[in-house]
Amino acid sequence: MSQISLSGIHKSFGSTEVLKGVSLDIEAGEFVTLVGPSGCGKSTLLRILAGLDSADTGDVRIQAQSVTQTRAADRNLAMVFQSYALYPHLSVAENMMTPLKMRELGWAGRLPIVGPLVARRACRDIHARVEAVAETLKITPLLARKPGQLSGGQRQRVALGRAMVRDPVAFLMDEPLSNLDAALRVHMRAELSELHRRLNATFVYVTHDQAEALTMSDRMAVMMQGEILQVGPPDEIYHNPASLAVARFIGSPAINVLPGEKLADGRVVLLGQRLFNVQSGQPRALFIGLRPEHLHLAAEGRFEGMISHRENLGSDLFLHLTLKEMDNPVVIRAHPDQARNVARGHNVRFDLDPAKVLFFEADGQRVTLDGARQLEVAQ
Amino acid sequence: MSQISLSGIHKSFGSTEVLKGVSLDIEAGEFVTLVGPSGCGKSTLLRILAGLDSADTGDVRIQAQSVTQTRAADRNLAMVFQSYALYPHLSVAENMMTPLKMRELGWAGRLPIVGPLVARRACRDIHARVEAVAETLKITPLLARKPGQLSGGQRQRVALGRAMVRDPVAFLMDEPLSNLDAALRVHMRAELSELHRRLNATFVYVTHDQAEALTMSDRMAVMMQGEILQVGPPDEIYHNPASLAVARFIGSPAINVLPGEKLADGRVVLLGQRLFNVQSGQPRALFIGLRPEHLHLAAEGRFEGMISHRENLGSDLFLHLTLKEMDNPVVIRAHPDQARNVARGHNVRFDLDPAKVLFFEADGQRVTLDGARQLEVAQ
Amino acid sequence: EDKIVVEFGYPYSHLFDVTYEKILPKFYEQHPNIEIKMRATYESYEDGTNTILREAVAGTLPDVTMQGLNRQAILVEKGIAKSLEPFIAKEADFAKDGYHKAMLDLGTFGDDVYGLPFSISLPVGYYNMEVMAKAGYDETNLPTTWSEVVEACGKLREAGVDNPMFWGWNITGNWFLQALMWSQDKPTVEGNDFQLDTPEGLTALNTMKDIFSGCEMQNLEWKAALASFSAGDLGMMYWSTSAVGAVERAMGDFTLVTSEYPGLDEKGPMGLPAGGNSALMVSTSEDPAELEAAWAWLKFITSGEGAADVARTTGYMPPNQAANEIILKDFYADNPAKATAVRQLPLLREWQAYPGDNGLAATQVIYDGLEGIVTGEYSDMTELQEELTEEVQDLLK
Amino acid sequence: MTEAVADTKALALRFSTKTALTHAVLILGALIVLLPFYTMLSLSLKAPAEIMQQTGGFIGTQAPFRDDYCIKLGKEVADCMVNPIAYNYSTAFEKAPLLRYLLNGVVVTVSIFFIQVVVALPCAYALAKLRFWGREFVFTLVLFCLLIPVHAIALPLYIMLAKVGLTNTYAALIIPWTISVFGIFLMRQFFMTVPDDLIDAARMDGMSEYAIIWRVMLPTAIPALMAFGIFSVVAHWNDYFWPRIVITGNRDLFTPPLGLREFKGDADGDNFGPMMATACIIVTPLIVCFLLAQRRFIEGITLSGMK
Amino acid sequence: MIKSHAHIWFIGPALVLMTVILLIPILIAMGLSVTDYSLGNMGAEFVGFENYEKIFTRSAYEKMFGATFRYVFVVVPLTVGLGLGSALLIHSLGRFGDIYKTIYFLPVMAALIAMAIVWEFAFHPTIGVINSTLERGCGTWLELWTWYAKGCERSFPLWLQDRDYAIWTVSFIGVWQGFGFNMVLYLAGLTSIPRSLYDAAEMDGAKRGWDRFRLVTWPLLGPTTVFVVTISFIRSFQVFDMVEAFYPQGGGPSKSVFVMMFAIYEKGIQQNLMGIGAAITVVFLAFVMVLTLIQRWLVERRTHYA
Ligand SMILES: Nc1ncnc2c1ncn2[C@@H]1O[C@H](COP(=O)(O)OP(=O)(O)OP(=O)(O)O)[C@@H](O)[C@H]1O
Ligand SMILES: Nc1ncnc2c1ncn2[C@@H]1O[C@H](COP(=O)(O)OP(=O)(O)OP(=O)(O)O)[C@@H](O)[C@H]1O
Ligand SMILES: O=P(O)(O)OC[C@@H](O)CO
Ligand SMILES: [Mg+2]
Ligand SMILES: [Mg+2]
Repeated sequence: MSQISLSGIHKSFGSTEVLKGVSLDIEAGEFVTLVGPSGCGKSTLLRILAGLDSADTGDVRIQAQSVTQTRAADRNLAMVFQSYALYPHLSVAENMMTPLKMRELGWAGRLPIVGPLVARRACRDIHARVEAVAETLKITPLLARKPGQLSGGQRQRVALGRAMVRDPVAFLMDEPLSNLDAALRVHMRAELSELHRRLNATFVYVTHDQAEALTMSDRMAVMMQGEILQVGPPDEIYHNPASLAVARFIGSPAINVLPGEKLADGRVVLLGQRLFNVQSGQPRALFIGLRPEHLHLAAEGRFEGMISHRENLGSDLFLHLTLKEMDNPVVIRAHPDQARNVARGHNVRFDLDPAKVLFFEADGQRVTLDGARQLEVAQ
Repeated sequence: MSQISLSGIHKSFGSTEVLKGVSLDIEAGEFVTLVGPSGCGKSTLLRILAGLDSADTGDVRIQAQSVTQTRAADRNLAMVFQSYALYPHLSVAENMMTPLKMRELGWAGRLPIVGPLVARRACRDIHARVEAVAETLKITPLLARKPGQLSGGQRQRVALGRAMVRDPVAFLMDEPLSNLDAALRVHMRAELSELHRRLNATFVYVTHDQAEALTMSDRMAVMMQGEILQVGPPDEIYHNPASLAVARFIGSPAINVLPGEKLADGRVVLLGQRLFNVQSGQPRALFIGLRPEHLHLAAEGRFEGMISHRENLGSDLFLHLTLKEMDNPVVIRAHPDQARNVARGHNVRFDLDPAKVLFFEADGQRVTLDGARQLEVAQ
Repeated sequence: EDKIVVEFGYPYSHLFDVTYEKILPKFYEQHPNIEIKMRATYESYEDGTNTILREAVAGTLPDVTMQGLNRQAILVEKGIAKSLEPFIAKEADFAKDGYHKAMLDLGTFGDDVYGLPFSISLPVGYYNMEVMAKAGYDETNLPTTWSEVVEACGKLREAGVDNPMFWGWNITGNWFLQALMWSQDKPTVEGNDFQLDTPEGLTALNTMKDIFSGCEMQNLEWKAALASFSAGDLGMMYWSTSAVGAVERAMGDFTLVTSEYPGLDEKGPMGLPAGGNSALMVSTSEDPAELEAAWAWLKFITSGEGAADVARTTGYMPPNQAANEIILKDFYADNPAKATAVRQLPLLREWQAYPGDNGLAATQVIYDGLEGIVTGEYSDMTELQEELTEEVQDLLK
Repeated sequence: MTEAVADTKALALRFSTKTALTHAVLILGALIVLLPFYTMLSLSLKAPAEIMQQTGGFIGTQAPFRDDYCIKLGKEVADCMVNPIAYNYSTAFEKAPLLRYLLNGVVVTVSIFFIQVVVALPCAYALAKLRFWGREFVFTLVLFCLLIPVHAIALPLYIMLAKVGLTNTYAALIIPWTISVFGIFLMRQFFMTVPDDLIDAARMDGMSEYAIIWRVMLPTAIPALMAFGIFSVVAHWNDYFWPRIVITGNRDLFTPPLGLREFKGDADGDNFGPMMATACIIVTPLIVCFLLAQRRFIEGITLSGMK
Repeated sequence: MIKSHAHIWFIGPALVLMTVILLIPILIAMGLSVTDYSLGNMGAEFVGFENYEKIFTRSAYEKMFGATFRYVFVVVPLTVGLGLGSALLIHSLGRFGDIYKTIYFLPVMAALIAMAIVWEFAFHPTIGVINSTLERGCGTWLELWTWYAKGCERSFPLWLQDRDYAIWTVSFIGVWQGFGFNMVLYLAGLTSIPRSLYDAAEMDGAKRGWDRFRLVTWPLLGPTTVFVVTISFIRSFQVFDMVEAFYPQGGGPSKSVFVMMFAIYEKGIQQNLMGIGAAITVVFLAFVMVLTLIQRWLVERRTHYA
C-alpha cells in the first residue's frame, strides 16, 4: 500500500476549477516533485494533502487511512513553506521546538515560564532533539537568534529544521528554494537531496523550476491547468515526454518544435529534408521536437540558419538560429570552444541526431512512428 | 570619452564601508553587468550612478560631465527596479506616460482633467510614443490595466516600457528578472538582449545570477565586498578569472578547487599525480581550479572517486564524487547517456583536460606557471 | 452595636465640603449612633436632580438629598420625595427652632412640607468701589434702580471703563427673570399658566433689554464674568450672594461692596426669588429607625448651629431665622458683604419650577429666549414675549 | 568645475532652508498646540487671585496666600498661609484622594483594555483569516456599531446595569466598554496583513485555532495592539461622561477625571489651582505611556488591505 | 480547513456583547422614540411620529442641524488636512520628528474637561491670552484690516460667547484636539509606502516635492485617507464632551453650538424627555450612516487597494 494516495481530487474556487480530478500515489521514502507553471494548482493540491484546504470531491489517504476529515494538526505531516513562515517573535530554537511542544506537552507544560518547571523531563528531551537537528543542519550557532536576523539560506534551513524535529509521515515542501539567490539555490538542491537520503523519508516537493524537479526527484509529476499530465522518473519525463506541453515545459532552453510531416510513402520530412522513412500510410502533419543538445553545428548539415543571438554560459554556448522557413528561432547547443567561429549574423549549417527526434500530433499528443528507429538514417 | 565613468566611489553606511573605491568606465551602447553575491554593494553603486544616493567621495561622470551634484531627475537616466516600482494606482499607459509628462508638460498640462485640453498637442504626442513602445514590448492589450492585474512577466515589461519611452543616456536595471519564475527568467534574458541590440543603448545591469551576466553582457564587472574584482567580457571572466573568488562565483556548478603543489623540480602535482612539468624553481603550494566540464570520466583516468550524488538535468549529468583525499566533493559533468552506467556508490575513475587547469596562489591570486603550456602532458 | 447609616448626597463639593466638615462633628456628638455616608457630590443642581431620577429607576436612592429649590417640585410630582409632615408632627417645638413660614413655603407642595431649605441665596449687587469711584460713586449713592444702573454704565464708560457691568441672566432656572417678575410682585407661573404674557412680563423683558443694550453688556459665561470682576474690569456685577466667598477669594486689590438688588423703581423690588438648596427625604427604607435617623440629620443641618455653619463657610444665608438673628449677629457685622442678603430676607419668594414633564424643557426655552436678548438676536420684546409664551405654554399644557 | 561647486552650495543651501522652513512651520504649530498646556501648567502653579486676574506670569509670585477652607474650619490665619504650588498639588492629592482615583483609573482602563483584547482579538482573527458563512454580515455589523454614539445609549445602558444591580461598582465602569468595535476593526486590518502561510505553518505544527490567536497572532500584532492600547487607554482614562452617570454613590470608585469635579463650584466659583494640578497629574501617565510606546505604535497602524 | 467551528467561539463573545451593549440599547432607543417616556414615570404613551415631527419643525432643531453640519464640515477637512500636513512635515524630518509627534499628540491625550477650562481662560474676552495678544497688535499695520481695527477700537470678540464666532471657535478647538490623531494614522500610512516608488518618481523626473506628492504619496495614502476620513466623520458627528464642557446650559450662544449629540443629551438626560432624545438618536444614526455610505462610495471609486 502506498504511503500517500490522492484520488480524484477536485477543487474549485468560485467558478474556476483549479484541480480537475487529480490522482497520485506516493510510496514510502519517495521524493516526488510536483512541477508545473505558476497557477496550475500545485500549491492547492499540496494544501489539500496537508489538510489546510479541503477538496470538493476526492479522497486523501495517508498510510491507508482516509484523512479527508482529519484536520491538518492531526495528519502528522510536516510542511516547509515558500515564505518559510517562521514565527517572527520566537528564536530559532523556539521555532523549532514549537511543533514538539504542541504535540507532546500538556497545557501546563506550554505555559511561558512555569512550563519548563512543570514538564521538566519532556522539555529537556525536546531541547535535546532540537539540538540534534540543529547539529545536522549546521545551525547550532544560530539557535538563539530571531528569524529577522538570519539570511535567506539560514531561514530556509530553520524552516527545514522545524519540519525535521518531528518524525512526520511525509515532508511537504512548497517551493522552498524560490526565495534564494541563484547560487544558493543550486547549492541547496544538493543539500536537500542529501537530506532526503539520510532521513529516508517521504518528500512531496512543489516547484515551478524544472531544474529542481529533474535533479532531486525520484519521480516527478508534471501538472498543468489542474491536471497531472505525466508522472515518472525525471529521465523518463525528459527523454520520453507524453505530450508537447510536457516536452516544452521540461528542459532549458526549451525544446525546439518544428513543423514536419509524414508523407504517404513513409518519408518523414522536416523543413523539406527527409529525415528517414517509416512504414507508409496515411500522410499526416507532425510537430517535431528537438532538444538543443540534440542539434549540432555541421559544415555539411542539411539545415541552415542565421545566428540571431548567442548565449555563452562559459560551459555551454547556445545559439539562436533564425530559419527562413520559421518564425521562432531554433536553439542549438554548441561547444563553447566554437564561440569564436560563430558570430551574430553568420549563416551556419546544422544537423540533428535522428535517434532523438520526438514526434507530436497536431493536438500535442506524442506519437511514435512505427519503424522509425529501424530505418537507416539518410545522410 | 566613455559614456559613463565612475571613479573612486566610496560609500559607507554608518561604520560599514559598503563601497571601497570603485571605478568603472562604460562605453556608449555597451551592455555592462555588475554581478556579485548578495550584499556586495551592487545596488548601492547603481543608485549612486542614478543619483538616488550620493557617494561619500568619488566622481560620477555622464557624457564627460560631472554629475556628482546633479539630482537624479536631471541625469536623464532610466531605471528598472527589482520590485518594478510601478505606480499601483495608475494604468499601464499612465505608468508609461509619467516620465514623459513630468519632463515635457508644464504644471498646467499635468492637471488631471484640464491637462489634456491645455496641452493637446503634447499629450497626443506622448500617447503616440507610449503606444509605439507598447507595440514593441507587445503589451498593447494591457495598456488599460492596473499593475495589480498583471503577471510578473507583464509587470516586468511595463517597467521596461516606462524606461523606454524616453531616450535616456543609459538604462539602469537592478535585478529586473529576480522576481520571475525560472522559465520566464530564461525567456526574458533573450528578450532583454534583443532589446539592447535594437535600441543600441547603454545598459547597466545588476544581478547576482551569473547566468544572466554571462549570457547578456558585453562586459561584466564582478563585485565582491564593495570592490570590483575583475572587469571583462564574459568569456574572459569565465575562462580567465583573475582570482579564486571570481572563478568560484562564476560558473554553475561552481569550479572545483583542489589542493596541488609545484615541486622544486618543476613537477606540478595534483592529488599525488603529476599533471605536467614547468620550469623548476621554488616549490610552492597551489590551488588548482577545474571546472566540471573540464573533467571527464575515463576508465583509465588517473583519479578515482565515489559517486555520492547525481544531478541529471536531462541535457547534462552532474556527478558529485567523493575523493579519499578531500572533504568537498568534486563535481564532474558527464554525458546524460552515461547516466545508466553510473549509480550512486559506484567508484569511478576520471581525468582532466590539462589545458584548462587554472592555478591560484594560497591568497587566491591567479598565477600562470611559466612554461606549463609548452610541456608535454604526461600520460 | 451597629450604627445606623444615613446616605446623603449634595452638590458643589468645592463649596459645601467645608460646611459639612464643620457640621459633622457636632452632629456626631449629639447622635453617636448615626453615621452619615457622603455620596459622590453633584456637579450642579441639574446633575443632582438627574442623578436622583436615575437612582429612583435603579433603586439606589440615598436617604437625604440636597436639591436646588426649583427642583423640588419635579421630585415631589414623581413621588420620589417623601412628605416630612409625619416627622414634623412628632416634633414638639418645631416652630421654635426658627423655621418661619416664608422659608417653609419654599418646600411646601400642596399642604405638605417636603423640603427644608438648607442654604438660601438672594440676588445682590457686587461693586468694585475703585472702578465705581471713577464715575463718582461711593457706598452711599450706589444705583438702586435699573435705570440708574444703566446711567451708571454710561458714566463708567465715559470714564474709560470698557465693560462696566454684568447681569446674571444666565443663572440656572431663569432665576433673574423670576427676580424681575417678583420685583413687580408677579409670579412667573400660576398653576399651569406662564405669566410672561402679562404687562409685568413685558416690563421684565424690556428692562432686561435696556440693561443689556444700555450697558453694552458682554455675553459672559459665569467663570469669565467672575474673572473679569476679579481682575477689576467690571464695575458692577449682579449675581447670587452665594458667590461672595468665591469673589473674595479671587479678587484683586480693590474694595468689594455688596448692596441691595436694584428695583424697577425707587421703592425697590417687591420680592425676590430664593436660590440655594433644600434637603429632601428620598429614602426608600421602611425601617422607622432609619427614617428617624435621616430626619435627625435633615433637621440638624437645617436648624441651629448646623444652619449657622452655612453662613460661616459660604456666601449663603441659613434658612433659619434663629440662626440669622441670634447666632450670627457678630458674624454679619464682621462680614458686611454677606449681610446684604440678610437685609433682603423679607422679600424672599419662591423660586418657581414649571410644572409637568416638560418643565425643564420650558426652562431651557426661556433661557434661549433671554440669551437672544443678550446676543441681539431679538430686538422686539413684544414679539419675543409672544413667541416665548406660545412655546412655553405649549410645553406646560 | 567652479560652477559645480557653486551648484553644490546652492543645493546645500536649498536643503537647509527647506528643513529650516519645515522646522519653523512645525514649531509654530507646536506653539499653538502647546498653548493650553502651558496655561494648564501655569494655572496649577499659581494662587487663586493670580489665576482669576491673570497676573503673575508663568509661575506667579509664589507669595503665600490665605487658604479659606482652613480659615472656615476655624484655624488661625497664620496657620492657614500656604504656598500656591504646595497648596494646589497637596489639595489635589488630599482633598480629592487623587492617588485612589489614579489607582481606580489604572484598574478600570487596564481591565477594559484586557477584556477588549480578549474579546476583540479572536473576533478580528475570525473576520480576517477564517472563511465562514455570515462573515460579511458580522463585519457589516461591526461597521454599523462603529457609528453608534455611546452618549445616545447611555440611559438604556444605565437602566440595564441598574436592573442587575451593578451601578456604583467597578463592573459598571467596565462592562459597557468590554466590546470595542474600533478594536475589532483595527485589529482585523492588521491581521489581514499577516501572511496566511504563518497561520498554516502553525496549523501544521499542531496548534489549535485558539492557540494560533494567542501564540502567533498576538505576538505578531504587538505593534497594532499598542496602537489600539493607546486609543483605548486614552479614551477611558479621560472619560468623564460615563463614570459620572454610573458612579453616584461611592466616591471611592471615582476615576481621575471625576477628581476634577471636586473643585467645581460652578456659579459659585471653581477652585482652579488644584483643578489644574489634578489635570496635570492625570495627563502625565498617558504622556509617559505614549513616549514609551510611540515607535512601535505607529508601525502598528497598518491600514493596507483596507476595504 | 477541515470542518471547524472555531469561528463560532471567536465571534460569539463579541457578537453577544455587541448585541447586548450596543444593539439592544439602540433598539430600545428606537422603541422609545415613538413614545413620550420620561425618566421616573411609571409608563409611557405611544405618540407615533410626533417626536420626529418636532425635530424637523422646531427652530431649535434647525439650529441643531446647522451647528452639527458647520462643525463637521469645518473639522473633518481641517483635521484631515492638518493631520496629513503635519505627518508629511514630520516624516520628512527624520530626527526631531519624535518630539513634534509627541507634542501634536498631546491634545488627543489630555482630558477634555480640563482643557475646556483652560481654553475658557485663553479665550477670555479681556484677560485671555488670545485677546491680549491681539491687543498688542493694535496701532500697527494690522489695523489696516477693518476687522482688526474694529477689535482694537471696541474689543476683540468674545470667542466662545458670541453667536457669530462660537461655533468656529469650538471647531477650532475640535481641530486642535483631533488632528494629532489623524497625524498618527497618516504617519503610519507614510511609513508603509515603498521607498522604491519615490526612487521611481525621481527617475521619472518628478523634481518638485509637489510632483512626488501627487504621483506617489497621495494615491498611496488612499486607504489611509478613507479610514481617516471615515473615523473623523464619525468622531466629529459625535462631538459632545467639549460642547457640554463649554455650554452645559443650552448649547452655546443662541444655540449656535447645539450639535446633535448635545441635543440628545439635553433632551434625554438633562430634561428627561427620553422620547425626543431617542428620536434624535435615530435621526442621528440615519444621518451618519447615509453620509458614511456616500463618502465611502465617493472615495472608494477613486482609491486603489494595492
Ligand atoms: N483562495 C483562493 N481563492 C481563489 N482562487 C485561488 C485561491 N487560491 C488559489 N487560487 C487560484 O487557483 C489557481 C491555482 O493556485 P495555486 O496556488 O495552487 O497555484 P500554484 O501552482 O501553486 O502556482 P505558483 O507556482 O504560482 O505558486 C490560481 O489560478 C489561483 O489564482
Ligand atoms: N540604507 C542603508 N543603511 C545601512 N546599510 C545599508 C543601506 N543600504 C544598504 N546597506 C548595506 O550595504 C550593503 C550593500 O547593499 P546593496 O543593496 O548595495 O547590496 P546588493 O549588492 O545590491 O545586494 P542584493 O543582491 O542583495 O541586492 C549591504 O550589506 C546592506 O546591508
Ligand atoms: O447656585 P446657588 O446655590 O446660589 O443657587 C442658584 C442661584 O442662587 C445662583 O447662584
Ligand atoms: Mg504555489
Ligand atoms: Mg540589490
